[in-house]
Amino acid sequence: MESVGSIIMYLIIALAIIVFSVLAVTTRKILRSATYLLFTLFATAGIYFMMDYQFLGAVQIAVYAGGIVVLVVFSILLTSKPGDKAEKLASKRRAIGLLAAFAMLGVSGYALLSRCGFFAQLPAMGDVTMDQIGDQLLGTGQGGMLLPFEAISVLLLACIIGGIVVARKR
Amino acid sequence: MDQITPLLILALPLCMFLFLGLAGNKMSHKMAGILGTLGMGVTLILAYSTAFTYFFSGNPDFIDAAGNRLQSVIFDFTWLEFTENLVIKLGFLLDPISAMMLVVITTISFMVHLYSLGYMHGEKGFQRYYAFLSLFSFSMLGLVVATNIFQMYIFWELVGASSYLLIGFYYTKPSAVSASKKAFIVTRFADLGFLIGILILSFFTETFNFIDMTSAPENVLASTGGATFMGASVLTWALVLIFMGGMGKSAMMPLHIWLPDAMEGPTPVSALIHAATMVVAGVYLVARMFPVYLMEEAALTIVTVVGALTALYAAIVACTQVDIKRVLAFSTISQIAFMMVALGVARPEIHEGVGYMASMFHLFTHAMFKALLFLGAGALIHAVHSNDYTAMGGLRKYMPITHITFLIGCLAIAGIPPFAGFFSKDEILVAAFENNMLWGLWMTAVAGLTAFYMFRLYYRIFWWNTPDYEKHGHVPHDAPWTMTLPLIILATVSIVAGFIPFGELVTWNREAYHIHLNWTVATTSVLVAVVAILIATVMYRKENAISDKIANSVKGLWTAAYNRFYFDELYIFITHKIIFNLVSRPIAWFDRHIIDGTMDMFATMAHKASGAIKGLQSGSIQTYVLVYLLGALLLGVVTVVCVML
Amino acid sequence: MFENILIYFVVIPLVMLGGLALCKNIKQIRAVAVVGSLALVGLSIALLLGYLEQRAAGATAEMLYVDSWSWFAPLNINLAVGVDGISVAMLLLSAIILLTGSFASWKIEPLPKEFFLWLILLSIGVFGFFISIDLFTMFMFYEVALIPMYLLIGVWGSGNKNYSAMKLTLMLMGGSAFLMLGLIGIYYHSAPEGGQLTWNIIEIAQNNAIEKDWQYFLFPMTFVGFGVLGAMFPFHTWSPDGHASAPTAVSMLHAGVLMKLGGYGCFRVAIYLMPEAANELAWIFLILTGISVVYGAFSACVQTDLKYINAYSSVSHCGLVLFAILMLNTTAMTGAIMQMLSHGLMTALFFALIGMIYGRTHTRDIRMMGGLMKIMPFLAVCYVIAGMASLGLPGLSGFVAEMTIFIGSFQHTDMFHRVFTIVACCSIVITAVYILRVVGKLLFGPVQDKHHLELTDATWWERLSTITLIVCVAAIGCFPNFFNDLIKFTFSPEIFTVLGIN
Amino acid sequence: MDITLMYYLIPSLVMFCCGVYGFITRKNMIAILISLELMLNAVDINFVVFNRFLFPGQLEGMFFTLFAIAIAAAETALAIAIIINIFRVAKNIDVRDLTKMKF
Repeated sequence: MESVGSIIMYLIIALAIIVFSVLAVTTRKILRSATYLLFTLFATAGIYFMMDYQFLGAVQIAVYAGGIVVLVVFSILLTSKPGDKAEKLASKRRAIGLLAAFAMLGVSGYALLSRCGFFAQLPAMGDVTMDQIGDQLLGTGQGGMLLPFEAISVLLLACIIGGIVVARKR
Repeated sequence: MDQITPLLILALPLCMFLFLGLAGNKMSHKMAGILGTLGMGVTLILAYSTAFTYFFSGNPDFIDAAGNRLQSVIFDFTWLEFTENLVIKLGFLLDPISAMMLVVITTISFMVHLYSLGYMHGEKGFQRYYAFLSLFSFSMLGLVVATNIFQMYIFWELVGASSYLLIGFYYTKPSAVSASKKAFIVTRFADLGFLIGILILSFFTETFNFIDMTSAPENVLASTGGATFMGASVLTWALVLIFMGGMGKSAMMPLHIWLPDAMEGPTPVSALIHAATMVVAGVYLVARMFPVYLMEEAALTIVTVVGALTALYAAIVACTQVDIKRVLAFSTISQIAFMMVALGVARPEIHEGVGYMASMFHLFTHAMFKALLFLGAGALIHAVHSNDYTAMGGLRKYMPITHITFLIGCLAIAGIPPFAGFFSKDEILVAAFENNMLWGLWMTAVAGLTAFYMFRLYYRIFWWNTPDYEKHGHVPHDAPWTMTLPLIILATVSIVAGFIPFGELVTWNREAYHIHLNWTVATTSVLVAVVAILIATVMYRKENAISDKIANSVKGLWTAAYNRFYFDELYIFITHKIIFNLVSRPIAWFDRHIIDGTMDMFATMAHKASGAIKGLQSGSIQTYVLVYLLGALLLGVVTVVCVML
Repeated sequence: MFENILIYFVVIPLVMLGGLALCKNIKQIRAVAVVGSLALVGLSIALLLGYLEQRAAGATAEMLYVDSWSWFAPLNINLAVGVDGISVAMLLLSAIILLTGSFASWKIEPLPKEFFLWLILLSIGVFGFFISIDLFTMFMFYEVALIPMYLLIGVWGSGNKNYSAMKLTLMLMGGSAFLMLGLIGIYYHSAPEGGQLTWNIIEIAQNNAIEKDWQYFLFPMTFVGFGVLGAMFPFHTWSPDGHASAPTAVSMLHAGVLMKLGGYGCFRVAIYLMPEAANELAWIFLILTGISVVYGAFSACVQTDLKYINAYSSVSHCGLVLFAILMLNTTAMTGAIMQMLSHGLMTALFFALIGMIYGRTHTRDIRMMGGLMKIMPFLAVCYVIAGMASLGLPGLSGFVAEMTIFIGSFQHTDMFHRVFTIVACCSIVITAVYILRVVGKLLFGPVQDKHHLELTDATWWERLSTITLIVCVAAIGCFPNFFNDLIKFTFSPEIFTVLGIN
Repeated sequence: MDITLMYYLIPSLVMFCCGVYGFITRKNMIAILISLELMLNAVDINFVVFNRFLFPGQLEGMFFTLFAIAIAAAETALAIAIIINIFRVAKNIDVRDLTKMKF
């Protein structure tokens, strides 16, 4: 039995995720869309906090909400005038999109609900300390993540260079 | 006998051809002409000595104790070996007919070489002309001395090609080009028959060799094992097909159409190739294979019938032609048909095969007097610059030598004794009468026609009325000695050749045979000839309208004969309308549109198919995602359903 | 590896490729091409002499100079080489045509270096094909010979060249697809009683390994596969278009040598390895090739483009090659090989001449030309000689080959075969018709176009090229027995006696 | 009421479906990118909650999310570079109009 506070917290977060994701893909103003994305990302960060992964939540806010969305907003401002509205969707296109989305929702939802294993309780877990994260992230032992970490770092480097090369003015 | 002389007989003209052909352009006309003539002269001497040795030396290789002449193979090189038995050899077979042919060919060829020095003087391509003449002489000599049927076929083709080249000598003239093409293709068609005949014959006999075939013709017959094809025995088929080759070369109906057109070539060429030598190759072929032909009565009958029809046809047509060379051409066809008939009616039981001897005799005499006539015609054309007798007339005063020699030629061909033609033609008629009265009468009639049309020609050229030659700027006169000398020599030969005891030299079984005139036949034929000449004299000696009246009274026949009974039109219809328009063009169309169209259709189908599925690879990621997702979901649903069931 | 003379047939062209890469100007390129092809001619003559010497010394093996180097062991692919009389003759032919082709493309434009690169690459394929006795390497060289054709026609061709190049390549590739299936099939059935599978022709033939049921499947595959390159009806349509568009040297090499790959392959693979099926299925292909012979000749009669005429004539003549091969007797097959030699030389001569005439008059339409004998006598005389060879004049190569084929084919005991031989014989008349038609229109008669009067006769390299070919044509025509003996020894009587044919 | 695993998966699923819908229907490239981010986020959530609920002692799920965030950042940066570059050339970032690079 959870505390009422956490239930309320959950409800707010879940509602925010659902509402803002829907709004993010349905609004016709692109800047709003980015804003709704920001809210969704915040809500996601909330889930991470509820899961006791404070570090992850912080990263989510810092990198996603702080970095990516700002990038997106900048590029929106660079590529469109304020007040630009996307034209209305053709009904055929929307129907196809809705079909795909709802079919996905239906099938996956059915699959979820038919598995009672997913009704597991939140188990107890100690705090995840930074020590632990650091050791494991850069460790080579059991569950050590050094190799992916390095791979990601190379990837990031490549992306940085790629980004510069692509966006550079000729 | 040594091998060098026969080898040289073949090698000299060949070398001369190669030499003149390759180096001719570098030398002067005179040089080339004299070289060619000299070469031929040497060949002539060698051939004469060879023939003389064969007939008169009494060498045991050539004549046995009983006085029978023998066939002797001087040399025989293997040229191409198909199987153990089927080997093409290039050899030199010496027997009465080949020795006789050596004499005929080299004589006429030398005369023509000599004559051409004057006739072709100053022509462009003089060296080429002599090169081709040498090539022809080589091929023709190779043909007559062939030891096997395939060697004969090889040289047969070569004479065809050299004839093609010589007919088309004036290659800028479209008529000459088409005439040469026609000659080659018609004879090629006939050669197809020859080739198939050889294939059939060699399949059964397993040999190409003449001696093997002719010395034991029963074996040839036996080897076919009585096989038949479409109702006729295989041997008949083979022989008739081989005869078809002969029909082509010897211009027998219906394959004669090329010969009149072949007169587009220079006149000496007509004398050499299209009167004296190449055109008798067909006769020579049948004579060569004669013992085998004797095995099949049907084949000989076909030879007779074709010969007889051709003789009459050509004689009728010759009566109406205007071009003097064409008259002579049709006369040649008719005379060769005489030889064919003689072979066709020859049987061993009739006077020991007199027909065969007569045929060869006539071949010999005809070669001489027809070459004489052609060379005479050449001299006339040279003087008048026209082929039509309408441009001539009264020439006896202007060209006495030509006149006399031409007259001798006409008398010879008409069969007036004591000229050569009388003796040989008489033997043919005897053979025909002995075989069947009908053939005898038929051929006598043709002989009468011959006398008529020859004298018609003679009178139109040398008598009739005299056109005003001065008005045209040049008065005709006799040709230089290089041209008249051959005329005189040939005329002399035409006078005396009849007295050669031919039966002693050439018979079908190579036993000596004493010619004795059959007085009834001789008298009849001479009478007929004289009457025909008289009619011609009445009609054509002086300008008058009798001939036109007669022509008008039988207008249909006259026109038909004048147009050679529309054979050319028939052939043009067959080749152009049927072969080209109904076979070749549809095939070409079929190939481009159906066969190629099918291939293109595959390509188009592939193109269309890829165009149709190209839309799936639109490059739009959104569509990809949609399809991917729906596909994944479908799979999911299917899985779920399966799990539930 | 390098002590075997055969390997140099591939090495020399490779060296030539290297040399070409270093070339700076057209003179050097010509030098490399001529020196290289002369070396190849010399090599093939040396091979011929060596081969004859060995035979004279009593070598009775089917193939001489046999050698094998492993290439990919898991599939038992070897670079196996060996020659018999046929290959020797073919190698000589290829070398001569490469040499004359180099002369014929003396002034090729544009990109002479690239042109020769591709040409020599093509020749690597050809030479490699003729020396290989390993099915896989054979196929590989076959493909090496085909691919450059696309670029050679597509870049240096004339007329509708893109279409032609594409069509030619695709159709031949289609044939290769059949062929590859067939070859792989042969490989997997090369050892029916277990044991090591092999690609080696000699081993397969000696074991007579392939089961009869499989032969019925594999024989048509391989025969059609090679038959496409041999211009077998109805897969011949690449030939007219391809030849018409190809540049001179490529036409020469293609018609002269590459089409021979088809005939050679049909014999060496389809018939040699699967004689039983060949014997029983021959009639189908006899009908097709018999049609080729007559049909090609008829088609040639009404064409107006010189190259089309010659291409259809090639269809007819190459049809005769396959026709004779299918007769399955020594004489006819010898004739087939002679016909390959003869046709290779004379068609190369034809294409060379056509290229030279086209280079001067800029048209190939015979209706536009006439009287060339007066303007360019040398080329015209050569054309007449080529024509005479084509229509089978004795003393030139065509006659010998055709007669050997006809005589050989007619020796077949079966009525069907003999009747078809007679049908094929008819082609000699039709050939005469179309050859004389062209000769009459093109060379004789009055000059059609006044501008042609200013044209010049052949240059020295053109003379060299044509004279070489004419000498070869005449050599075969005059001394056929030499080639006959060279080829004949190859047809081991065993494969015929096994079948009980002749 | 217990907040079980299911309760976290549902919003994540909805978020993912929204992403799908957006990805398929939007024309603006940035909007597509936003939809993509939504989908990525949904997956991240799943990683985290599964890790938390089923394997509480371990951290692999969390690390994968961490990596995913890093990759997403890189990818977005690159995507935006491309988008801006395209905009510079074509003055437009509508995916359906950008067919120049198609064969």
